[in-house]
Amino acid sequence: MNEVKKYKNPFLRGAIAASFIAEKIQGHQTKTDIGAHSIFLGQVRADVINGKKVAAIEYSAYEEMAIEKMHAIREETFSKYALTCMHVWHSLGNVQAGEICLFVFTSAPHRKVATDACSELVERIKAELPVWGKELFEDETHQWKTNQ
Amino acid sequence: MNEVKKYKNPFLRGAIAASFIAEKIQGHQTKTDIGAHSIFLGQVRADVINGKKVAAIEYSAYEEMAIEKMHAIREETFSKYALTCMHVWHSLGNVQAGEICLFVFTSAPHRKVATDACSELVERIKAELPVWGKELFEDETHQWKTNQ
Amino acid sequence: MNIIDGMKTKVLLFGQLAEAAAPEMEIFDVRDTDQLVQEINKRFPVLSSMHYRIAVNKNLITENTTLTNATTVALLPAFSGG
Amino acid sequence: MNIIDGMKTKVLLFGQLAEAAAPEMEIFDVRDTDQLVQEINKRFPVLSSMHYRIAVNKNLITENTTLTNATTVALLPAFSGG
Repeated sequence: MNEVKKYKNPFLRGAIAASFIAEKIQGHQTKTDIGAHSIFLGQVRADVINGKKVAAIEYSAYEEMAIEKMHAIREETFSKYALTCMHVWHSLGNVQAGEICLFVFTSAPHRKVATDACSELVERIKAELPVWGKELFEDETHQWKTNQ
Repeated sequence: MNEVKKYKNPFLRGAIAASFIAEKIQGHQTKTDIGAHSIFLGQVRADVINGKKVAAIEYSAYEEMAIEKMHAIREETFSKYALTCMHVWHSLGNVQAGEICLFVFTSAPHRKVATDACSELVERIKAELPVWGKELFEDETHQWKTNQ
Repeated sequence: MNIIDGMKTKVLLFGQLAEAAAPEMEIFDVRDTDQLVQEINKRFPVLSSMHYRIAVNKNLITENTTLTNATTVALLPAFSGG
Repeated sequence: MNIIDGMKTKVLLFGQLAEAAAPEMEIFDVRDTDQLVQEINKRFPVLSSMHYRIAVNKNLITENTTLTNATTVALLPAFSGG
């Protein structure tokens, strides 16, 4: 279990604030070999399902497995794409409709590498990380989210 | 010329601040039909060309034509992709190495629309907007930028 | 290790499985994942109709897998992060 | 309009063209873009070896185009925004 410690932990409690995103962008302005940043943000939609509106999603994860898997995805992505930087944050716990639950951030000298890597990361995160979303309706009932 | 007034102006003087980007992200949290944001940021690289390092890029544009062209690109992109929102900002004047000169921001209910539209916008902006970058070297000489 | 007597397997359940049954349990003296699933279904019949994948020590498995002592097995419904 | 006498065309130059010649100029009594380019090259011979596209009233043209009074012609080197 101690080995997990050395891996980056992509999880944050609650929503991802716009100010946090700004801070991470700002932090890359000293890296003057970067020419392109690609950012993906997942935002919780207030979907209406059978007449009931989603108020929030409550995320849970098998954190130890997810951290290891995210590490493997990170290594594979760095091998495949000539990226300068790659960062992923995913919310755990409650995220209200309109708030941000996923922040994927890739940077490279040129744009195609950054955008291709970002898109692939988003697909892999949704398909491969053991994370679950519970859609909480306004009437306090819920259903388990399914990814498309 | 008055017709130009009704079009959005994508140009900003100087670099695009991380705080400006955060403000625009924050502004979309009331739109709860959005599930995905795709953001592209162009950052000025401190390229070394024949031993001389780029300190900044000075951007100029044929603004009236660029504003009209950007309007056309916007209309065509909204026709082609089911986007909720689309925003583009481009710097004019001096942008130092490490600073951000281009901010393309698309939002949609689902991720593929947002990311495809964002990538296409970046390509079209670089190919079709009458904008020029003058690469200013640290020794105060310069060369005109060429896009790949 | 092939100590069967007193062998303990920790089982973690997630998402709708945790909700329907329990977030974790300990199962004793099962030799492989097929036996483990039979045992779990006896305790929580509701799980027998639910779909999930199984991870043994954080690795997804696709066929019956032998368990040794102090193994952690996780029952994972379809992922829905992001 | 086909008033040739006293007809004025405003010419805008950008990027390395503006740097090599002037950011703008007025050219009188030219009938079409080919004539305009000849006139400009007489004033600024350096431009004759430079590559650019031409926009007439903000629309890119690909062949010789007739000019009317109060037309704005722009000489545009390869774009390099972003």
